[in-house]
Amino acid sequence: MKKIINDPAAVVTEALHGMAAAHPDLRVHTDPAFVVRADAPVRGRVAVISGGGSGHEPLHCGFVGPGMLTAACPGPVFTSPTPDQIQAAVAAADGGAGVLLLVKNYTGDVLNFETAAELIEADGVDVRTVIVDDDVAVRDSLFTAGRRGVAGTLLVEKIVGAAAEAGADLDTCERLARTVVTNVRSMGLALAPCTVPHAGEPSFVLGEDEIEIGIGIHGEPGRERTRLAPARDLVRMLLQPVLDDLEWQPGDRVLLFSNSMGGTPLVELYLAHGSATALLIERGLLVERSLVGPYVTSLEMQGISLTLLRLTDELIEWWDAPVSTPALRWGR
Amino acid sequence: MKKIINDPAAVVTEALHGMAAAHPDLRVHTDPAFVVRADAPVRGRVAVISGGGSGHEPLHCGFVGPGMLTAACPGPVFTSPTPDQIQAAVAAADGGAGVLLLVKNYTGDVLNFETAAELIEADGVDVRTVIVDDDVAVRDSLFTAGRRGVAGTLLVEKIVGAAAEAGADLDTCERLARTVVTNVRSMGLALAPCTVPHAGEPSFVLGEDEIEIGIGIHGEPGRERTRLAPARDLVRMLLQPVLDDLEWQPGDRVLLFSNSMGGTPLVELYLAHGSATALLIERGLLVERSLVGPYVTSLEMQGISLTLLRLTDELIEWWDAPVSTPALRWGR
Amino acid sequence: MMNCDGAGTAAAWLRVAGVVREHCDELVRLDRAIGDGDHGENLRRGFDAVVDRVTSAEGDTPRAVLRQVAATLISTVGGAAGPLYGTALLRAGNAIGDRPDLDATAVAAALEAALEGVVARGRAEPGDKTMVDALRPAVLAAAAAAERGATIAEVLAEASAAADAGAQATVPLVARKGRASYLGERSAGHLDPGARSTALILASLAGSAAS
Amino acid sequence: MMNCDGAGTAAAWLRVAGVVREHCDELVRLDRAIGDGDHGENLRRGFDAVVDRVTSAEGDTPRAVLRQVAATLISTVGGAAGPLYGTALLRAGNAIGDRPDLDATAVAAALEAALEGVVARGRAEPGDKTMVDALRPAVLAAAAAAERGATIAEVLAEASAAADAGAQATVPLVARKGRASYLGERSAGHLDPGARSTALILASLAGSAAS
Ligand SMILES: Nc1ncnc2c1ncn2[C@@H]1O[C@H](COP(=O)(O)OP(=O)(O)O)[C@@H](O)[C@H]1O
Ligand SMILES: Nc1ncnc2c1ncn2[C@@H]1O[C@H](COP(=O)(O)OP(=O)(O)O)[C@@H](O)[C@H]1O
Ligand SMILES: [Mg+2]
Ligand SMILES: [Mg+2]
Ligand SMILES: [Mg+2]
Ligand SMILES: [Mg+2]
Repeated sequence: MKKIINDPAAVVTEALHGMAAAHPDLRVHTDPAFVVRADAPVRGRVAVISGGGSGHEPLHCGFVGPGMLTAACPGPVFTSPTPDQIQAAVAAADGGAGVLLLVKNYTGDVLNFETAAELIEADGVDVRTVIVDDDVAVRDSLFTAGRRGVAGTLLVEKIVGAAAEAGADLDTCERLARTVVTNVRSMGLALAPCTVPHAGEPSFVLGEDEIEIGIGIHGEPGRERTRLAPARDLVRMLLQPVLDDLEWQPGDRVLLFSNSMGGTPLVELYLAHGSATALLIERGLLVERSLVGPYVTSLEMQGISLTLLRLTDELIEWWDAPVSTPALRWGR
Repeated sequence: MKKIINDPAAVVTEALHGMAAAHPDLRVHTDPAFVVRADAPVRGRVAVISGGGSGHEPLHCGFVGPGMLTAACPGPVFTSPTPDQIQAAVAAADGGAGVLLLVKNYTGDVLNFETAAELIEADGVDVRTVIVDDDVAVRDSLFTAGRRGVAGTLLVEKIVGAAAEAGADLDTCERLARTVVTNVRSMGLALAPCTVPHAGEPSFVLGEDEIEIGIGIHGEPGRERTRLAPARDLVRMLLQPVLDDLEWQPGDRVLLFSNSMGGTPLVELYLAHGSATALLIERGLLVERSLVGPYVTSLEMQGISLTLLRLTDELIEWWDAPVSTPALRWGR
Repeated sequence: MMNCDGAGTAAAWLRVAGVVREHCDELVRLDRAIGDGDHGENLRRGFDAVVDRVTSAEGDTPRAVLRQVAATLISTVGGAAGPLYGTALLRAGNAIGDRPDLDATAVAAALEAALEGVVARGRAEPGDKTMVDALRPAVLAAAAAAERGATIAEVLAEASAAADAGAQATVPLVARKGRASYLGERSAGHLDPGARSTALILASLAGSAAS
Repeated sequence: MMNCDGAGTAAAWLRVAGVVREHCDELVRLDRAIGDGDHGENLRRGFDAVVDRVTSAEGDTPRAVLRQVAATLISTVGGAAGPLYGTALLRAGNAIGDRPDLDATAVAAALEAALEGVVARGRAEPGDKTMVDALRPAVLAAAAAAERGATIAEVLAEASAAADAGAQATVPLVARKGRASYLGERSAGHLDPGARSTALILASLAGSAAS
């Protein structure tokens, strides 16, 4: 294992020190670990809080700032944060207008946020939780853990964060989050695995020209292992299940988010984005917004995910609204 | 070789199609290949143009936009662009106030830009060239190709681009570029190589716990091959030669730019940034600005570079000025 | 026979910490096969904190000790296992009330409450290939033993044996909860890490009771 | 003996394109050892364009053909080699002027001008481990052969042999120009890719002249 670290157990804390040095407009705490925008609590604004295992950077801490998350809780690498972190983040972020927790659908995250929410509620805070489960690689069912939350989480955070910034109330923020969750779908693939620092070995092994389709963001295996193919075929393998999962209509306006799992060069990611855009246009969809970059990663994993969000005027308005975080920044 | 591509020879063109789809505020041309901001030529403003081999994304095309580059010319992967691309970019970008070419110091880039500049000058355009050579890994000498241009190039582009946006004339822009070049130094290391699509094999091979210190951004070998060490030692190996190369004074204000070579997770990069900040503070330098991210990359190479720029009020002003490009965006 | 007051309970859980540390790599390996490879590290982090933080003052009840262990695990383990084990121990503590010493019936009741806690949080059914598949047989075995008048050591020994068998029986199962469920059919053929850690913890507790 | 008018010149350069294609992988391998591994691809891209674009109309002079080849290489090769080979051919064309046919003296003069062009752009000295180390001995050999009245085929054969020897002689050298210079001492022990491609091009031209 080759990593730029000192001690596997100290990775997250030491990285937070680096974040603190790089971003004076964030307040970074290490014990318990959470990151909160420097001007929090913002009086009268809903606090939008997320979190999850580390190793997916810039998700979530890199999305803390005006117009997006109020605070974020980083767990150890690929391990959910604990309730005390979430409680501390809420205490720092709560501006009196309620708290919305955005949680990726993994058992660990769900249970820890659920435990935290019970404790926070007991303190008299109005807290709501919205679970993001956009990964179509996993078949949903009442009897399983359900679909995973992956890259679509960024879109939920951006859109709800913009509404909260503009003063939307907790009901509105919660409804908006559910609207995005209902309309967003993702699927990813891996060309090469990643290695968790404290594990020391790759999370899976792929042959010379094997790829894993339907990969999760923790190196969990996907739907199937198959052969490497030209980019245009890979793009189709990802988009077809996404298109099959929702009832898309020709003329639907969509946001296409082409995400790198960390180790894929931008030149390949843009190439895939071009290919995906062409395929969607062919299917009669209107690609009205794009996002391309390594935003929801799995350490150095090589691979990509494609996320499609059905847009409405309301969602476009909040997507376009100003945002000012370390990793996502535009407007005003 | 595992890559998300269709045909090694078409990678750059197809990636440019993706850029065009993702960024409506850029005009993207593929034959010859160049990217120019949509509102170019901007009358009365100096056109700031750069370019170089592809594979370093977001450098340079991702830095085209208000407040930074007017246009950029992407060559094939790791190969300089040709004079006809540069001429076409100049024709599209020239707003009548002169053209500044920012060139990384590699023989290929220098010769192609030099050839282009001769042709452009022959057309009566006032064109200046500033060569960036910030890489302290290579010892400079009149009898060699000199130091390479690496991550410091981004800082030159940002600072000069801001001045040009604000209406600075060609002399001022050229002087400013030379000031940045004089005051910026970088050094990088690699943990794992990258593979150029048309080469199909890694550009070098490293043993299980070997690293290459002083690596260039094309997978060129560096100063020495050594053993992997804790992050704090790696950071010292990079910063010491940088500190030795310029006469830094205690109390000097600096910008620290921690750059990923592409395949290094952000969590490791932030960790290194924290470590580097601490070391600089220990040496009495004032770290007044930070930049952390995969900005000047070598495809999927794992590794980092650290860049130090000595700041003045003037440089800080232009650094902080608004910028709006695909990869770097802040202000207003 | 161990002391079944607060101090004895604390000593037993410190011994669990040692077992977790010893089996950390094994649990990581199991979790890497069908999960994300962190179960061993998660528990080790949590039980290292237990060693640091859990103390039993003169006169502390077993319940007070269990609450400390539970709170520590909840705030340090993370992952699925943190809230599950934490909730289990909170409920177990509540079940035994404020008695100064445990007896066999109390131990069996505590185990049953622990199982209820895990199910309340995780909503797993038997056969879903989770820690429930180790804990449920342990609860049944403990109840039967307590009913026939067994000692604490015997109750825990039978619970431990049942947990171990239950854990082994997860091998052929297809996971329906937790990360392993993403693997679908591919999860069959592997031991569930959480079931294994449950069996290890019970074995350690049984060892403490016997010594 | 080949035809030494414009058509013959064009035919000779199309043949070079074939040789470049054939040796592409070898040049890539050489460049990977001490450079960035693209020299073969760069030249192949350029000479594929030469095949597409270069035509010789009835009555075109050799100079007109060389200008086309030069312009094509400059706009398609990139890297260090593009401007260097492009400038070399531009200068070579200028040196032979508008004569309709080449003779041995003109060929020797063209080679000399090509060398001057490479040096003017690249500022390399002999021994810097660049294409200059193949081209310079070729120029000297060609001049000597032309002076003693050799044919074009003989001039190019001797130039080619000298270039090949010069290229081989780059192996022990430490590079002082181009990417290979970043390697310092580590560049010794490898053949310079640009010197090798110069030798290959001259060998191909010599072959055309002889056939
Ligand atoms: N819903 C659930 N109910 C009961 N146990 C569960 C549930 N989900 C997961 N587990 C248990 O948790 C174990 C994994 O724990 P751990 O690896 O620490 O957490 P994570 O899966 O978040 O990485 C599984 O092996 C399983 O026994
Ligand atoms: N300054 C120079 N003068 C003459 N030849 C040079 C010079 N720099 C490089 N070369 C030649 O160019 C060759 C490399 O060409 P190529 O690989 O196509 O370009 P790049 O180095 O830009 O990738 C070297 O092997 C060397 O022969
Ligand atoms: Mg986990
Ligand atoms: Mg090159
Ligand atoms: Mg796990
Ligand atoms: Mg080369």
